[in-house]
Amino acid sequence: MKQPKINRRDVLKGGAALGLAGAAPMFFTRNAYAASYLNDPGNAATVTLGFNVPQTGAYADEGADELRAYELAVQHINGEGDGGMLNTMQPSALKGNGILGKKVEYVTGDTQTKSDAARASAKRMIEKDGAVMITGGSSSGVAIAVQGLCQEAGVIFMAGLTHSNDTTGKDKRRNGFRHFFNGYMSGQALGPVLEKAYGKERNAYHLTADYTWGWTQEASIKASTENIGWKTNNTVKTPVGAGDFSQYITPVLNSGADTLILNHYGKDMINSLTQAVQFGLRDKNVNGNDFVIVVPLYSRLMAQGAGENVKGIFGSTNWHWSLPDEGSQAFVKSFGQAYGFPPSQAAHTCYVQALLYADACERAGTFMPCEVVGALEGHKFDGMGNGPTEYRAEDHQCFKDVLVVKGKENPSSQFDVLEVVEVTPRAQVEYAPDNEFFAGGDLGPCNNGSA
Amino acid sequence: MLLIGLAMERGLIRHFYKRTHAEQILVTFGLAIVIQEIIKANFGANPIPTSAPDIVAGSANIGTFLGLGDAIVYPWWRLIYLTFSLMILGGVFAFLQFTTFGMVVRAGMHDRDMVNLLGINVERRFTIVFGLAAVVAGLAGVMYAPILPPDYHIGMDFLVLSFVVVVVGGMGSLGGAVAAGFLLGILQSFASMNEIKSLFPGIDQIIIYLVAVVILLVRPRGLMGRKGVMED
Amino acid sequence: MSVEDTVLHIADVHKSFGGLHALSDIDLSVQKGTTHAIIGPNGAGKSTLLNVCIGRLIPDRGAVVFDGKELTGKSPHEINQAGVARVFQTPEIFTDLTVMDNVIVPILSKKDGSYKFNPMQNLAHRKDARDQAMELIEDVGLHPDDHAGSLSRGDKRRLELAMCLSQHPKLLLLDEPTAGMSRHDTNSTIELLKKIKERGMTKVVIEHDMHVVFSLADKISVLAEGKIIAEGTPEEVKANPVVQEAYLGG
Amino acid sequence: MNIMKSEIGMMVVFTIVILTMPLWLAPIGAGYPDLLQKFAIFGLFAIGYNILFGLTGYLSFGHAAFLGIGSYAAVWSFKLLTMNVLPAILFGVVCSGIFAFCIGYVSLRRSGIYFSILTLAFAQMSYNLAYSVLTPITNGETGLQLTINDPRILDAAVTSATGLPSTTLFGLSMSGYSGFYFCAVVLIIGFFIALRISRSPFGLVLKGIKSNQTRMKYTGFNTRPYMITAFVISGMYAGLAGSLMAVTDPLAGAERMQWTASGEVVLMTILGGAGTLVGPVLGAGLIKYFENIFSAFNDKSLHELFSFLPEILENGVVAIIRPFVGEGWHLMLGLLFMLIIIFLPGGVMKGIDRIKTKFGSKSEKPAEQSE
Repeated sequence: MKQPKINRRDVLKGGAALGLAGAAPMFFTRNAYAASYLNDPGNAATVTLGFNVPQTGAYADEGADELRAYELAVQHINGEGDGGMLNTMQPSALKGNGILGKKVEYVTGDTQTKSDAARASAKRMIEKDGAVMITGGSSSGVAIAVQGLCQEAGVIFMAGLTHSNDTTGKDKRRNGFRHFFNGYMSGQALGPVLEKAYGKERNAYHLTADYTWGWTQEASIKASTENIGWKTNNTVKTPVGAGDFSQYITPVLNSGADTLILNHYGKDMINSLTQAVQFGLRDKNVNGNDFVIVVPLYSRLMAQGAGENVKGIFGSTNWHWSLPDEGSQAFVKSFGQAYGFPPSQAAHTCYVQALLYADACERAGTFMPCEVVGALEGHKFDGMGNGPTEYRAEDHQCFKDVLVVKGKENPSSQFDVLEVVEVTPRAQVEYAPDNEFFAGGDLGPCNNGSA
Repeated sequence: MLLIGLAMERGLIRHFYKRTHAEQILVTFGLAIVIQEIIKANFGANPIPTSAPDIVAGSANIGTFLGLGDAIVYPWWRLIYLTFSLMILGGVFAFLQFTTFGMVVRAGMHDRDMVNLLGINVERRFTIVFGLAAVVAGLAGVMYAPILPPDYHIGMDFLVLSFVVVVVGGMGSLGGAVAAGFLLGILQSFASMNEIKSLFPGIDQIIIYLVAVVILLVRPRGLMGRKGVMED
Repeated sequence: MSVEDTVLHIADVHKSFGGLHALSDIDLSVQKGTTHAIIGPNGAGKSTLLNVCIGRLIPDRGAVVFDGKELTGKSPHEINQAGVARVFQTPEIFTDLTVMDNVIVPILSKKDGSYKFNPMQNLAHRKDARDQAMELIEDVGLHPDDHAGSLSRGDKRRLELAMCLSQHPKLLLLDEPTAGMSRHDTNSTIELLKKIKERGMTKVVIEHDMHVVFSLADKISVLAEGKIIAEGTPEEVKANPVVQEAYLGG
Repeated sequence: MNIMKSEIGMMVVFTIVILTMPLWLAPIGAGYPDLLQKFAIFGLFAIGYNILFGLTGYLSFGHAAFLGIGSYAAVWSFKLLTMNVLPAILFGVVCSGIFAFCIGYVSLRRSGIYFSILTLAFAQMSYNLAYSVLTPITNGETGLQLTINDPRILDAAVTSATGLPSTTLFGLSMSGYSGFYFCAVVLIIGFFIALRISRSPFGLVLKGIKSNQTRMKYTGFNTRPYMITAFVISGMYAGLAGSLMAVTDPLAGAERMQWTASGEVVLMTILGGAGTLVGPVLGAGLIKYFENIFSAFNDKSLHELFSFLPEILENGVVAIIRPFVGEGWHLMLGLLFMLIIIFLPGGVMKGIDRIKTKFGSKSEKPAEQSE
């Protein structure tokens, strides 16, 4: 193998060529026309929204349900189908002809429930597909990561399922909005119900997923149960995805605790609950109390995964398809007609977020993010399944009633696993924006992005 | 399970015996992704609740049995699982150790060509061993289902851990794999105790890997590894 | 002969594996510039002896002294750097590389062996190394651009020999350099080894082929069951009744 | 003389191909900044990985740890020092280099599968700790992000309109296309260094180690320091790639260190062709393209894509393709992966070589593996 000699001058020449080649394509980097904000649809007949949901990984089923809800929302906004919640939403500026007369188009992507993949997917939607709004997600880490990205890029982010206090607490952003409730609200809603059901004399043992969401939820629940007089026996962190929880469950048996609180979500929740029941915890009697288990955050899909074991176990949820109000019924009906089964709470919150965004654009008269932020901040609405709701201006968190649910003893179908025990009124779960669990963040200024 | 295992070996794996270990690992990994996605398409991504037969539901009061009060309980199903695994282990061990078939396979592991020269069809025996391995793994999965509701991703969750256990135990050594499994499991349980965690924060997260590193540094071929297996 | 002429001195070396005494009380001196052959039946401990010399095995007892320095306990690369090269029974070459690169690696070893970080230097510019390699490759009759892995067994041996020679070792250890070669190849290898001898390189050869041994060796040691049973010039060894019984006759 | 064989020719071709990526990748839907950046960054990661795996044959299952460390170090540099990218990159490379030395020093005591397991164990430890206990440093599951209140002691108190300052190279913003060109230039430099390494005496020693470590030892080479150097260099490449990820998108998450991320770079290298220079870059591009483009198809976009066909045909084609894209893109990846390993052992580059030797000029020898 022969190689030519290379000397220093050749290297310099190569370097110069490299510089030239690097400069040339810079001409293509900017759009020729001026626009006032990123991805302004201008005179186009359509506007593009980005639906960023987990399609692979542990939350793929939730992601699929979210995507179904988004597709339904797009149909309804565009005036197709039966209109769903468009008919029950109060007030509503939506006309059923798209948003601001533009037909809604959408692009989809896979978050893989990983921050990097979710951000890459969102960036594609923003940079390549020209999305003016990103929505979706099924975990707090991803929601916070994408929310940060949307803030930096200058588009609106409407969070999907994210329960961590941080999303609208220490990591809140001006361009991001959350309809879903949070860990603190779960705690506030559960406290009184647990007091009523199990009394004031309880000794609680926490098993907590060892990451940010688990910690904030544990802190929230601990505060509210101690408030009703319960003692906290112990708090133990479990690694995420532990699989076998037996080494964490056996110590509970002899700890003197009579209540087990599982601050787990997803697969961890299914596994820890299943195994706790197998260890006979629920058959025990400690200090004259029947041993009970509490799962503060329920998801119907996950409850299905735990099967029989959820029966009689308390928890909280953002929404449930069995709610009798007009809005919920309209949504369940059109979702059921389209797909043949009832929607999950993840689907509901995503559907509502899409509609709220569309409505805000109509009211603002533009897609410009800062104007939309203005239209959403402090916006009060009703008829979306959660009763009267407000998007609080200070932290972009929706304030509404919270559902306390219980695993149903006699389910009538595979979807009918939870029953609503109580609808905790908004006043009881509301907190000041500078509450200790939410302090430390700053919405900052809004960002229109550079066109 | 046996059929799937046999089909896999015949159709794919056997063409890879002559390739490098890296390629063997990679092609099976690719296959795992494909199978996993097919399962997802058919059964969804959500875990499927599987309960143990009613007759063995609940837990055994071992404490009373041992005369220690009712402080120690253990689910019946886990006891059955334990007994069952021990039986399977014994069976596999006996099969590999005491039958001619097992002897040939062990010899073939060291020097396939030599055994082939002796006029024994090693390929066919490897196929059967692969099928057997699939059956054992499958049985483990079936029996484990009531403890851990299965979902399409469950294989990946166990992949790395089983890999570590086998290597730490010593490649080609059944006893080593069992010993490593017990050792890592017990250490993990100890590390999960709050008392120990407060001394070494995060120890429960890394104990398995830490022990794996130490063992491999002290014993180059794992706990009971023999010379000549997987070394080229 | 004086002690100063001794290049390699194996002093009282003992090595056993489990209960088997592979080498016991070996005492052997190799004189400078000579070709010293070690013969003996299979399992006599010949290869073990070479392995002790190059640091692959550490003797239980005794010492290997080379050029006045003790080698025992040193690592293989240090022993090679001290000037000992070895041709293996089954050729140890770089099958993924070209013949040229195979020979360049040992040439680099003199300067780079203990460690040299020169990632930006272009190998194509090491003309000295290439010329040197080229000469050797022509000497053994190979083509520089051939892939080492695709060579015949005989060619692989010749390549390995060229690789060792390129290091200009003070002592060359050859483990059956002609095993598996045709008569023609064997003869050309003998010629090559004789040529090296003229250059004054000291060699230790393990060999089965008596034709090779008697045409090359200045001195022969006979090894049986881990012990040296006879030593001397080829003629002396040929005439030795003990050897005839243990080896030549058997 | 073959242009690809000469160093200058190879560099010029490579430079032109990389810098014009926005033009020729646009028709296949990949001509947008984020994906282009990812191509460059993961190309760099794979090139570095190849210096270890391709040249020495040591299969590390834990290289993602260095990627993660590079990211965390860079983000901390943004938070504490300045938004300028140069200190961040320097910091990222140095930190991952130190880390690589420590891990390499221990792991390289073993070879083969045992080496792989050791690196895997170290990477998993890093990941698990970063995810939970080290949250004060890594911000755990959420990932380390910039905040408005970060000190940034070297920057004057400038607050940008978005609330968060963006990463810059002396004022040039590092997002969008300028970010890509920056990554591309770094990739080209990284490629050049890898090219020189592979053709240097040092590179030949590494290849010798891969081919026959025994012979290396008995030829007087102390292989251990060479191995450690190769490990550290490839770790620094990974750290560089990690810090570039933070440069183009100032966030660092623990999942970057997970074994799946380490597996990804192994796949990239082998898919493209381990031991070849261009292969790893190609493999990285292929996998990132799949991840970003194939996962984005849905019913609607598929129908649009095939709308030129008659309706029945269109529905048929969409029905066939649907299971392999969108939420099924993993299936596609797994299949592709198996096909390449089965039919093109040696990766895409090897396949290209085969085609070349079949149809190309007779005088041309099949490119050596070492190239």
